[in-house]
Amino acid sequence: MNEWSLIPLFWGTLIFLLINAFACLWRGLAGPTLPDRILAANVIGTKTMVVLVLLGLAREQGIWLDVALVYGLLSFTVTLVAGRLLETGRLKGAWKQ
Amino acid sequence: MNRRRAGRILTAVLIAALAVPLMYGMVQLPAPGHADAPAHTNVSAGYIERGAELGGSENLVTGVLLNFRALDTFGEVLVIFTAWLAVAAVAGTASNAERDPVPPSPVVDYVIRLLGPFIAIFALFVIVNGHVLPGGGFQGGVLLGAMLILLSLVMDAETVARAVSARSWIWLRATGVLVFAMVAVMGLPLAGYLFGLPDEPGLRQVLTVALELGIGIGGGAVLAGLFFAIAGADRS
Amino acid sequence: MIDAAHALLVCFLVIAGAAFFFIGTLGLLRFPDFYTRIHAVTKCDALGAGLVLLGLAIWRGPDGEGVRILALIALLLISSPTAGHALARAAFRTGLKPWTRNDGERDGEIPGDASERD
Amino acid sequence: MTGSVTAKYREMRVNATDLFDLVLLALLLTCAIGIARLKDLAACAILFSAYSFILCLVWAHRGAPDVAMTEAAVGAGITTVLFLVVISRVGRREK
Repeated sequence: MNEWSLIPLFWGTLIFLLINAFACLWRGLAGPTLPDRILAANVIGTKTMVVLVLLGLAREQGIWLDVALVYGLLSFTVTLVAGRLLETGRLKGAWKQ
Repeated sequence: MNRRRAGRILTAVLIAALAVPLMYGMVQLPAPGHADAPAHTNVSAGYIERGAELGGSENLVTGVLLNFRALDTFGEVLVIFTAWLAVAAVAGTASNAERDPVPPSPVVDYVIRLLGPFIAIFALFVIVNGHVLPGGGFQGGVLLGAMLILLSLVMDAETVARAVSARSWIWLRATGVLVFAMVAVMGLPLAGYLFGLPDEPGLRQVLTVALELGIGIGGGAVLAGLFFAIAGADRS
Repeated sequence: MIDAAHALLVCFLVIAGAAFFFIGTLGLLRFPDFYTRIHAVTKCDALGAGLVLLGLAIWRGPDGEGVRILALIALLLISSPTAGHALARAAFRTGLKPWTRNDGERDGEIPGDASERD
Repeated sequence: MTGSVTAKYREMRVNATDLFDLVLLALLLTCAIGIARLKDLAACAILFSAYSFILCLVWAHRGAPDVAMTEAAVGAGITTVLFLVVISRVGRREK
């Protein structure tokens, strides 16, 4: 009974989070510098990961949690590699925006 | 200028003309997941009914990948190995030849060294449970590769070279192809045809897990090798 | 009665997490330069995702899925600040200038725009 | 009479699943068109990883967790890393 009554809340939250991710995508597309875009992609990754967990629980597919773990690990990897390439000066390029 | 504009208009008209029949076809498709859709009434019903038994794994996707379409999967394993061979031939195999001028952040260093073993354990979990849960050789292999790439961000080349020699790297990268070829040939005496898995459930399970492990380790080493080869290439 | 309290707690945690996500998004969109944005975003994201996932873990109770959600929280609480730190450090080392109050007075110019080193 | 009106209202009300699909598709389209219009290759690679994360949600929602995991691992993770390291070698600007 209790479990049943919380499912609409999960659906509402995940749609709200997706709309938030939409707003973050604007920063990713418009963001003036490359670090801004990496940050936006990282945020979108976190939000979609939470959405995936909520979706899996709302539809009673607990095995999607493994997919969410893979998500978390790989978005971490991408951010660290991009940061390292920026830091060592390899990704600079004579290019603004 | 005028020709360019005409070309744009022509492109738009062509795309619209293509879109109309496609949309018309889309509307007539059955709803996704509908029970009466042709995809669900013909061949896949048979796969769903008998696939777990014939394929030898609870997860039907893994059964199809490793048993019904084993030749296709073998081709995929060969493709990524060949990709590494090509990149290594063009870019060389030296990993991180020049020392990076900027030392890595101590925080990142600590966290990667802390997380590394856990990533490896999770990758092995994904690989070995591929026949029950979503996941399998490729996905776990990508996780292993991601772990190697992360470690290469904070470790210097000498440490890596001391742990795994260049010759062992090549053998590791060939693991997927070798294990798959071995299992494929073993199908001849055990099942009577190439790429066949034996009927006995225990042996079949062992072979499936061996295949997954081979694909995982080989795939991870190949992906990390691609990264090392490109990142460490001479900039000339 | 305990069930109602349980549901209320989960409700509160999930909604609080969503609110933190929203604040982080606002910060990402409205703040003037990269450093202020990353300041807003990393904190709000770690807290928001942590609260939502904590609510879900409490909702599931201590079964296999609850433990997996706890592992996810642990991963998130380690990886999110590290990623933010690495990114901010990379940006600072490549010479991205932080925004100062004077920059805001030149109208119509985004501060981060001019400062990316070639 | 009122019963039929409420039934009709229930039919018309947008289902949560449909709304989810709509938002996902809008996100995917915006992301794809935005990537196509960008000129900075590194930014394209980064946003392509965000695109893959969204696409992974679509696969999971369609009931294919295997494909979702592959998309998250290969599409969002390794491909982006390889793109970035290649771009760091060949230059960031689109010719």
